[in-house]
Amino acid sequence: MKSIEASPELMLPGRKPIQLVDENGSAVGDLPDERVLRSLHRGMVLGRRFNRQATALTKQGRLAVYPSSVGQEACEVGATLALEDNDWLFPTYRDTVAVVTRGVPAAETLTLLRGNWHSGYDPYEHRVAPLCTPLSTNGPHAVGLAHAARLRGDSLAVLVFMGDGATSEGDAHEAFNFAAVFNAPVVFFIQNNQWAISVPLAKQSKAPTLAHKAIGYGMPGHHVDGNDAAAVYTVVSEALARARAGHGPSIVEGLTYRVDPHTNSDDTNRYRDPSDAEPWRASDPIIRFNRLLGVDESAYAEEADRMMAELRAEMNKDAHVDPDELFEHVYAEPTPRLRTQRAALRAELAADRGEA
Amino acid sequence: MKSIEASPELMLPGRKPIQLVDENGSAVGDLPDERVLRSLHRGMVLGRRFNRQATALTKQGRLAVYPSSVGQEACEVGATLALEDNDWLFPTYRDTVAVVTRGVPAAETLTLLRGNWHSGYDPYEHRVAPLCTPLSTNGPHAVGLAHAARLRGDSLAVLVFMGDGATSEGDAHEAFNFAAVFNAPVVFFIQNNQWAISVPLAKQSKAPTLAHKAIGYGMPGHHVDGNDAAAVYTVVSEALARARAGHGPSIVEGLTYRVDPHTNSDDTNRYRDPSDAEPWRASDPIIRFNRLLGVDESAYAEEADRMMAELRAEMNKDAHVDPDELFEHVYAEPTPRLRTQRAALRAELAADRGEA
Amino acid sequence: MAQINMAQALNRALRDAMTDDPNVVVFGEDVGPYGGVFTVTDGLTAQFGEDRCFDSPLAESGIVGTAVGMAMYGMRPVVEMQFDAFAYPAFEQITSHVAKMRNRTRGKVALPMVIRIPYGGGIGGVEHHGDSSEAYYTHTPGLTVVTPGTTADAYSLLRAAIESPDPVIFMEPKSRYWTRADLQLPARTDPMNRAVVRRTGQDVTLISYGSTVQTCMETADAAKEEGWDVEVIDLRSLAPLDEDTVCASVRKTGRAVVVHESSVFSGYGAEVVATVTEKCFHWLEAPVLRVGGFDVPYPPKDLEEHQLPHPDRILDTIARLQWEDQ
Amino acid sequence: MAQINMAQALNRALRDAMTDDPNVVVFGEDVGPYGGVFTVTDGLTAQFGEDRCFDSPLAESGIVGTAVGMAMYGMRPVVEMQFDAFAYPAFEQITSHVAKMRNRTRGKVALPMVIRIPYGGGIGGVEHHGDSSEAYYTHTPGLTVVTPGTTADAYSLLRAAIESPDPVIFMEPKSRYWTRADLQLPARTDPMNRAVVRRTGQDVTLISYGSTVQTCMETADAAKEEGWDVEVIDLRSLAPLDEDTVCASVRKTGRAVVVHESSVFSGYGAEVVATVTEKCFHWLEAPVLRVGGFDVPYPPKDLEEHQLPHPDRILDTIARLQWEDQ
Ligand SMILES: Cc1ncc(C[n+]2csc(CCOP(=O)(O)OP(=O)(O)O)c2C)c(N)n1
Ligand SMILES: Cc1ncc(C[n+]2csc(CCOP(=O)(O)OP(=O)(O)O)c2C)c(N)n1
Ligand SMILES: [Mg+2]
Ligand SMILES: [Mg+2]
Repeated sequence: MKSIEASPELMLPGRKPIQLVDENGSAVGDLPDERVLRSLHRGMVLGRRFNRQATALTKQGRLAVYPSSVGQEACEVGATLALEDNDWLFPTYRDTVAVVTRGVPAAETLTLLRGNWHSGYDPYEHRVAPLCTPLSTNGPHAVGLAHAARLRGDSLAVLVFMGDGATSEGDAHEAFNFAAVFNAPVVFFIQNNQWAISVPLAKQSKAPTLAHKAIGYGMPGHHVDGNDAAAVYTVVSEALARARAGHGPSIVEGLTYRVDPHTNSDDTNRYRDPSDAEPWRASDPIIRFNRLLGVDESAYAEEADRMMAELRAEMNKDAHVDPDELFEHVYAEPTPRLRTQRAALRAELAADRGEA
Repeated sequence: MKSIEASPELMLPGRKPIQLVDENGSAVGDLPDERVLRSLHRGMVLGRRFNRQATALTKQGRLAVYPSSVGQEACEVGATLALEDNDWLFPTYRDTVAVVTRGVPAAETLTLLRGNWHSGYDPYEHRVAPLCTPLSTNGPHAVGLAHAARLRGDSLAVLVFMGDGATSEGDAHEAFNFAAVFNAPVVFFIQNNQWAISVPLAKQSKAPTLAHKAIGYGMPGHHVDGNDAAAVYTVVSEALARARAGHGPSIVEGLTYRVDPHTNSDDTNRYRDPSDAEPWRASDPIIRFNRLLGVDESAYAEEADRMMAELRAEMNKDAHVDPDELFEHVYAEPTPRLRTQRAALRAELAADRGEA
Repeated sequence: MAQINMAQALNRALRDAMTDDPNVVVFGEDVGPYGGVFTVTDGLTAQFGEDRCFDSPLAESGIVGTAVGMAMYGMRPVVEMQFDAFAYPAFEQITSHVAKMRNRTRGKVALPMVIRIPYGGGIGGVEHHGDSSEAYYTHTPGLTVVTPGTTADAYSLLRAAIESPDPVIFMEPKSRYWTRADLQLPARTDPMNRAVVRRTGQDVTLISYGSTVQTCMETADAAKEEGWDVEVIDLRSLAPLDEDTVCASVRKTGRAVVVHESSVFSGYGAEVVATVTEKCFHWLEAPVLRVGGFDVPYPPKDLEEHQLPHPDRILDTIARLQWEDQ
Repeated sequence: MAQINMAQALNRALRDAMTDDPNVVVFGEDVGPYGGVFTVTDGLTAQFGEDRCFDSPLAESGIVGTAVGMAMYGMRPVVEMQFDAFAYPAFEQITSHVAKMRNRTRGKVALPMVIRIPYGGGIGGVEHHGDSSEAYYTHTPGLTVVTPGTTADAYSLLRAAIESPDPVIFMEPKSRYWTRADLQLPARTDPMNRAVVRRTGQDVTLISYGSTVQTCMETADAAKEEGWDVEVIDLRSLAPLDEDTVCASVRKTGRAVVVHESSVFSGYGAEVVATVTEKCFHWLEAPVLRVGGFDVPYPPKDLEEHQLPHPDRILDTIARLQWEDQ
């Protein structure tokens, strides 16, 4: 076997996206075992329900905003289930389904989008970094954590999500390069849903595929059918294993489609034809798995119903945040000025309540 | 012929750097015509003398600092002579030889490094942007100017220099990508001298070559022997012609070596073995051309002597800058506050002179 | 008179500038067919074509850096940063190039360009969508920093910013995008570098800009009941600061409060305090105070009501201005 | 007592911190075998190995962002920005992540990291090598900003910064790197968040930090001849600001001048003026004035003598403090 350093062309993605299950649900490659296929299916079904539920919550005013990943569940779930326990996940704002798949309680995942606090879960508990909004800035964080783990001799890998649009930012580039130079155990999962708000991929990049960027950093790039959870899972698993084994980072591009608007407050009619989404609806990752496994969403209906009911119950609770919290977490200890400001706000609120 | 979009592998550089004149001065490919070869030779000889003279001026305290391009003259001169009159050049701090080759008077080129003002020439006169210090930030500028020209329907191309180290910065990436997406007439000339101050290329990038980055943006990448002025000239000329013709940007990597220290105030012994430079001294771009053309540096000795004498004369003059200038160019018109500050400084200086 | 809002006024300003000067080009993220996330560039691509108003790849440093190159070539680019915090990736281009190009080239290269930055909170956005970043720019010599507090100024200041021979950071108070006004456009207001007295009063001067001008006007109404006759100044231009207008007012009233959304510590208000104190020391009955955001990262939606200056807090601050001394 | 300079004191601080705590790692541009362009990291790679002190690719945002990830994993990264203006590419990482991580995670994720930034002019550098960027950081809640004015503090403050549970922007006055002092290390000075009275006096307080502390000490000597007894305060910590120490002094002297290299407009000095004025208004005999750089981009070598505060200019400013009123 040729080593990848000696044969740079091995870093290039194949001509066509890697596919293991085709649109008809037929196996066209080596599938992961049945147990994995079932958890992928389950994760996607629950993820879709979560997406729908969260969007509904925005309409009910219980969530301020929601960027849905409907249609992208194979990426969200496939890549995340490839993680081992010790591994870390660095999601973007759109990757709530990935975060929930990782085991973070649904309501905690939504804190940011609900508006009661910026990040709602303890990153150390599930090894999930906060949802990241400034595009591609999570890239260097992932590299740093991976590099620190490598320096300590801990065996783990880090999976970081980025959108197609985010690859245009300088931080994506710096993260790719640092990872390669440090030989850091990171997998960059580029979820190419072909839109960055209103901007289509063609205005974002002229690259043959985004996975073609990898060779420019000296790491392998893989191009995967992002609506095929089996392919995403398999390729990301291999890339994570490679990273854990000390062979360095890779880029995996999952080709999918943002079926829903950018967020609930976006209007796709301003920039794309409804027909644009049609081919992608047809290649729905869940339908494909229904066919492959011969069971449909109803297999998980009960579990999903329960989960959504719990989520609704959580979200319908009033989430009062103590205004004191404004000042509590800025530094390890509030500075004298913050203590003064806290006191002033307390006095103001007391006066409002007629206590003054 | 296959179109480059249909066959992405055409964007990859060849296995070995393009070479037209080998180390022995033998032609190993189609050479540019004799007239061009002579101007390349002349430019390199004058450039080397300029490098030596400028370094000497630092020792004499007439220049604050000088980043020499000794050994890199084939890149500096070869790429610059490929420019047509209407084209623009965007140099870095190290590219004074390129700027002088473009026709900017030597003393004006050195203003920044002398310390009397930031930039000493009129960028519009020779179509040369100011020497750029913040690494890779000139990339987006070059793209913008090129894009503006294209929008106006003006036929020109833009050549922008970057170092190997600079390719690690986010702005390099953003510039590459904007250029490709806008189809802007830009050629990115990466002068890979294998060092970024003390950091060797191996710690900067794991890419097979830096030219392999191009495919990740959907543009061609060329890898050239950067000590072969004929190759640099030819490849950059073709890339500029392609850009002018509306076919978009390219990356050209010139493989060379920083023979001198980073600047006169750097000490290479802190980070590299003197033997590291030996192979590169042997592939000196000027010796190669001496052999190819059967004439040596002495052919331009008189011209060089004259030029250096003029430069020394200029640099030995006192370059008094009126302190008023501190305030003149911040805005089109000094603000009231700047006028007050100017008056205060004038009063202070008058008092110092005993006029108060 | 038509009822139009600030977003529409800004849109009209861009439209008129593009009509008047073929060198004006607009670009950024989602500013093309989409018309911008706040609709400020709505319809420009349709009217002027893709060459005059276009989407760029998603990279703010690239956007600003590209605008620098375009301006060098004689164009007048107007670029949009989608939200305040998303201008930070462009900080190096702004501070090291946009602000310095004219100076470093001894006046040879001017950069007539405008960087539009929607800023401030009050819209229930998630983190990074509510920053008030003006002080970073006002401290950078070479930049002109302006912000409209009214719909009429939104039009006029943006026109002036585009016409300026110098680069302008144009801060748009995003919580005021939908503030409607009776307005017949085109119409110019005062010159860009001038502050304006929005309401005259004898007792105390409120000095503000952008989103909090309206808050100060409301405070002035409320103050009447407390017996204070409040003067309100809308700075409009933060850099340069129109000291004359500000000092004339403070010398008259003898008391002043600076109001802005941004965190107070080391913020722009400190400059106003320092300048006013230096120039008006002998007229001051009390120290010039500041009302602004607490010194914390901009809070999540549920807490932003506490962070933003509101009339009660401004009144409380006015009350602290040593009235007992009189 | 050994004679050591500030660069050596900083080097020793890094060395001792790395010895005491295996989680401390140092990285950045040219900090490895080269030892940093100012020699501050000299010998660390040799002593601690490539895993503890290493060169990174040339990208400041990447450096700071990587440090964030390392700190999340429990390390204490100390990164070097080669020069002030070359920290600007990292501005988004600093403002949007370094400053906010603890707050956004409700205290779950701390980022004990230090960003070392050589700052200021006076070394004859070319453009972009003389910026004083402290005000950008002091206005960013979540950051601690400190700067040593003496060689002893260089050691002590850097040790404290590395030990801090919060991210610290550590501004190193590059014109003072070679200032020698008699010093026996290790030795700790005052706590990091405290200002220090460097010289006591009765007539006027000079408030300064970093490179201009020494300038103020020289001014105080010169002022004696003019009959002024000058007190000099070295702030050391810019954010938070030690109001108590500053106000105690100003209440005593009744007069104050803030001195820094940075451009005055909207700079850090404005905060000091605003705070002192608010807290000490009734004790002030004159407005608190500022001496700093002109509001221009940092000038080329041949003009920097005019830009930098010098004792004469400070004395002239002291002279303007309404002495005739007494
Ligand atoms: C630095 C930065 N600039 C701009 C934005 C505003 N913004 C939020 S999402 C988005 C589009 C992102 O597209 P992509 O990376 O493809 O991710 P997707 O939304 O498709 O999942 C933009 C421009 C941001 N969040 N961060
Ligand atoms: C943004 C930025 N960061 C750091 C520096 C400091 N610096 C000046 S030159 C240099 C090395 C550049 O290496 P390279 O790009 O290979 O160019 P070369 O000097 O070899 O020509 C560094 C780190 C800078 N000028 N700009
Ligand atoms: Mg996308
Ligand atoms: Mg180099």
